[in-house]
Amino acid sequence: MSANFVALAYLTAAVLFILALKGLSSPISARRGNMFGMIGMAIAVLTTLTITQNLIYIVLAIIVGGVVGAVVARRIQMTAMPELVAAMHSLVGLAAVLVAMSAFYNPVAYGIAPLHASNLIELFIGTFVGAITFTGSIIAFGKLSGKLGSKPLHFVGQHWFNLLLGVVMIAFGIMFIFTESWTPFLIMIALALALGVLLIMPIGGADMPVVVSMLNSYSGWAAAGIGFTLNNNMLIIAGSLVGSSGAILSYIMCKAMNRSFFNVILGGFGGGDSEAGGAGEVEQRPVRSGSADDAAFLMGNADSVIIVPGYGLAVARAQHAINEMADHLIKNGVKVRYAIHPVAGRMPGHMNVLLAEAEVPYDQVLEMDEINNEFADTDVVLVIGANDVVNPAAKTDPNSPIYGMPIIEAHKARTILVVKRSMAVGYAGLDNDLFYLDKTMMVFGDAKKVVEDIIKSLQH
Amino acid sequence: MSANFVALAYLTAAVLFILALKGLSSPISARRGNMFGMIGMAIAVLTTLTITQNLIYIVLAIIVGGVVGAVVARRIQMTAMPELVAAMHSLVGLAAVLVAMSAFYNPVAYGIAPLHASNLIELFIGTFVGAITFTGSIIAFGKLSGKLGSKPLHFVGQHWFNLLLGVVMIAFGIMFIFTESWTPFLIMIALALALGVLLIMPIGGADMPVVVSMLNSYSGWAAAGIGFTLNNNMLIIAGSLVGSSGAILSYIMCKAMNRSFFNVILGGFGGGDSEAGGAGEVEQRPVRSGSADDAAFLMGNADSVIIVPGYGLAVARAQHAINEMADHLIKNGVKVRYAIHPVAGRMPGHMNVLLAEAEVPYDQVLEMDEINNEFADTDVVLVIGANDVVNPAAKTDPNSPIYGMPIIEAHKARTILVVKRSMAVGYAGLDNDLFYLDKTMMVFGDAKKVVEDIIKSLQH
Amino acid sequence: MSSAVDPVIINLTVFVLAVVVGYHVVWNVTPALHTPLMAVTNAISGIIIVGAMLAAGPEQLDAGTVMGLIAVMLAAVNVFGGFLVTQRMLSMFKKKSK
Amino acid sequence: MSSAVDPVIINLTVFVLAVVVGYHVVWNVTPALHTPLMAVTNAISGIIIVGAMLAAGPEQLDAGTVMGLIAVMLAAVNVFGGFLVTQRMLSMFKKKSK
Ligand SMILES: NC(=O)c1ccc[n+]([C@@H]2O[C@H](COP(=O)([O-])OP(=O)(O)OC[C@H]3O[C@@H](n4cnc5c(N)ncnc54)[C@H](OP(=O)(O)O)[C@@H]3O)[C@@H](O)[C@H]2O)c1
Ligand SMILES: NC(=O)c1ccc[n+]([C@@H]2O[C@H](COP(=O)([O-])OP(=O)(O)OC[C@H]3O[C@@H](n4cnc5c(N)ncnc54)[C@H](OP(=O)(O)O)[C@@H]3O)[C@@H](O)[C@H]2O)c1
Repeated sequence: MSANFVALAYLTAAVLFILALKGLSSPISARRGNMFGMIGMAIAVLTTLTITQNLIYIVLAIIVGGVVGAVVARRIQMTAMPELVAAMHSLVGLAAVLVAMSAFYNPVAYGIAPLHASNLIELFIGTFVGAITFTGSIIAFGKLSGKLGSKPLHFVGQHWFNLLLGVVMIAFGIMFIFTESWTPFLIMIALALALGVLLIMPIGGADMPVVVSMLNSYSGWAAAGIGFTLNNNMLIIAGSLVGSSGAILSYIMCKAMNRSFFNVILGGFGGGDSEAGGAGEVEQRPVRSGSADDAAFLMGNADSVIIVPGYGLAVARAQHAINEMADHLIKNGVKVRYAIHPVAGRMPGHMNVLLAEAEVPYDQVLEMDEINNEFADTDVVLVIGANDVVNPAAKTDPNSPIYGMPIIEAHKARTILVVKRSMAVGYAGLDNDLFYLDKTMMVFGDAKKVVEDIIKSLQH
Repeated sequence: MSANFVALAYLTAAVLFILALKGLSSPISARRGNMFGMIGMAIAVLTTLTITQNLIYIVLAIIVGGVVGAVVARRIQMTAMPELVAAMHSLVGLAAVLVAMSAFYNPVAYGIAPLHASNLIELFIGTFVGAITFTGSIIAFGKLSGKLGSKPLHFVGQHWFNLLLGVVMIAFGIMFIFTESWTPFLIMIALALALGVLLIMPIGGADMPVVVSMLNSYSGWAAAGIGFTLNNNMLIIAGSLVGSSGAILSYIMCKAMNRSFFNVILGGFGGGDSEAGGAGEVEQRPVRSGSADDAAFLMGNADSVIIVPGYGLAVARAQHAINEMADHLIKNGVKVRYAIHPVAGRMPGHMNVLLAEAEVPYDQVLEMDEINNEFADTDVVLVIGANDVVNPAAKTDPNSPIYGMPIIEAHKARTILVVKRSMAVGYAGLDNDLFYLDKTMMVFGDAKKVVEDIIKSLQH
Repeated sequence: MSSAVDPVIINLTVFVLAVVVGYHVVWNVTPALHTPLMAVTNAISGIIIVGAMLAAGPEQLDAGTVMGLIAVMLAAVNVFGGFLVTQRMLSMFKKKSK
Repeated sequence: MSSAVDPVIINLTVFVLAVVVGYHVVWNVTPALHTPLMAVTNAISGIIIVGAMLAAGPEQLDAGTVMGLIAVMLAAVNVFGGFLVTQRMLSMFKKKSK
């Protein structure tokens, strides 16, 4: 096929990728958007097939990879999405490194021989970003899936050591650019792989979502970098889209946690949440606690109930139960809505996916900003497995580390029910005054168990 | 300067243009944005100067044009902005034609010799779009400034004749592409110039804003077309920005008027508004009318007043008076805000500029969507020189031509004051039920005069 | 690869992306500033001045360069007029006047 | 003119515009769909498969092509996994379930 035709096909694919992301601006257009993305990818792959040899091997490789991908996509639990995303980034990172190595091995295949200095610089950047993405994502995957301890791992002078390693890596990169030889190239890759491990190890498991998003961004920039090397606009455009997306999601998360990006990356925070329920108990102030029956009674007699789900809902896999409970309430004439904080859970949009999985209609599910000024008019708020996202200290206590973080204003409702297993703290490790209000009733227990009990009680 | 350096400078300029438009997302960043735009243009011009001869002539031409532009910019009345914009489009259109002709005359100057078929096609498109923009904008300017009658001019079979002319023009264009000679090129230009006149003549003066915006869009596409010819990315990017902007503004206007773009372009509507107050009187239903003193009394005793300005405010140049009146009311403890319909006046954002000119703080000035659900809680609405934008028929009467158009819901307020000179209709030529409500009081007279009387009355 | 690709296709790529950018940026403009938007796009469309300068560029003065010079002059009106009138308008938008 | 311009600069132009497009498009994504966004960008970053295919392309089988084939396989996991899991998630978002 002529180079022009190929370039046009690539442009079409790039536009389809843009449309894929554009579709996500609403759940209605999202599925069509995803379809555009698939078509774009199909166009890109088929077009490339027309200009390569070894068709059989390539198609075979696609089939093997494709089958693995499809099986994983079908099997994966929705609660395991962060791990999956991390695992997939590592693949892109490794692929980028392999492509760069192969381009250096045989530049003729890409029509970029002889290599210019600019090609070499691009190769260098694409390779080390890819390598860091590869090992960093593996560590992130390990921490998220519990295969590695989620505790931050520290040693003295770590940041300085990393900095040194980074400088040495760049030095070998520069040597590579001048000598065009394999030795510095491979050493540079090895150092970048080590850096990926060392950079992510000290970050606590709970901070992994920000890291995953950052690595997402890196994987995009790596693809764009390869695009520069190959003079391929489609790779540049697609890579930039992914790069922007990851960067913006990291930014949104940091913003909503009221922390700076560097604070997250420099690590040592939030490693304790997976042990919540253990040492986290903080203070011995009196709280009012009640049973599932009490909660059912209060909600059954309310005009309006707002459910505020959090990380605990995901841990307990209580999404289906909560939807069933809501159905009962709605049947009894109660107005039920869900209030979602942008960083409830451990991944942006985590709660929305879980609720969607349980077939909660998305017009019942409102973002924080849409619903925050309705709490004052609400009879009962059910906070379920959430903690930080409803902590009023963010508004009232200037000394709190989360001061300034936007929160769901559950404390304004007439009655507040809180379902969690203990008085333990959440991700941010802070006590929560909401639990001690006179109008608050704690219902202790596993979220799924409690909700099932509420349902039983509502059925009588 | 090296071609690479020039290309980089152009890229910088293009990015600065993007930032200029981005700045307009809020009044706070807008001035900085405009500064970015100026810097971008300065970079573009200075860079180009380094690669041309005839520096003295060129600088002289820039100075002459610049001085004219600066003087006009300083002198122009804010109410005359639509004319100014139209006049300036015509200049861009003519410039595009001249550039295209000169490129054909001496392709070497642009480094595009020998001309390929694709160059010729681009030249053809850039030229005829430019030519239509040129004469079309002159007609629009004439109609807007009252130098030409604003009545739509029709003759039988006009649309068919225009279509024929267009086809003939394209035929000469194709001949030009094949023969590469001046004769068909010049005939094509002449036909395009004629088309510009014939296309805009039948459109009524009141529809000119949509036309101006459409021509704005054309001028952008013309610049982008020239960019294709010259392989100049900056022209392509800047042209596309302008093209999109004009197209979107036309779309917004049509949408807010509840008319289709074709309905506007095919003409014959809204020629009568400049004669409003004449034949427009429609029905003889009883209305309640009052004096400026009555209006002053009602507003002085209100808790909250919302002012709804319209085209009549601009005609009467009453913006300063209204601000003074608002100051008096605010001093008396009345809460005063302005409600702006997206197409109030004769240009998008018309009212906002007028009010800004009168130093109304922009946080008192709210868009329709921001304020529409506050009318029910408002004591007095002062509709001043507005008509269509508060016509409840848009919500209630499925047979009305404006049915479905979003309106400012002034009719929901407790008391409605309407200031206009007569019972005449507005732009859309429709009677307005709002005027006949029991809670409405008409105050007849020129807007500025009435407001000044109200001020006098408030001072006592 | 791109070495063999016709510049038209690269131009097209830039064009498509620029239109997408324009679409998003313009929709983000607040309605209150639609009139300044018209004025500033007027100034930006004066970018045709670059084409005009290239036309006016060659040493010899002939029909081509003279047309170029006229175009430079016309475009300069737009550039200066557009930016300055925008500035004038924007300087009127104040949050608190008193 | 662009004939003399280094392709790097044209790539840079495309890159800058694409970043601006990405910025706007991603900010327009509704927060409710941020998880599908992560999944679909995962799939899109699988576009590296194109680079991998070119690496695997030359006739002779050597270290370069083998690395390319491995990369094709890895990227294919992303492409299929990413789009399919996105589709699975999106199909769960329903307006009215009953
Ligand atoms: N979404 C994101 O993108 C993201 C990314 C990074 C960080 N974060 C952070 O994550 C936090 C999210 O806030 P959140 O309110 O959703 O969660 P949270 O503050 O971490 O609180 C979750 C609560 O759920 C309870 N819980 C755990 N397992 C449970 C179970 N099986 N049944 C019932 N309750 C259970 C825990 O209390 P017990 O142990 O007493 O049960 C815990 O207090 C924020 O601090 C946010 O900054 C979010
Ligand atoms: N803004 C845009 O971009 C744009 C573009 C195209 C079309 N339009 C159309 O323009 C209309 C705008 O609505 P609008 O409510 O602002 O205006 P309108 O409906 O045209 O009404 C203006 C009213 O102002 C009165 N008036 C005129 N001169 C006056 C003076 N000196 N003192 C007091 N009153 C005076 C007129 O009544 P009297 O003669 O009785 O005084 C007239 O009824 C819409 O129909 C819209 O679709 C707008």
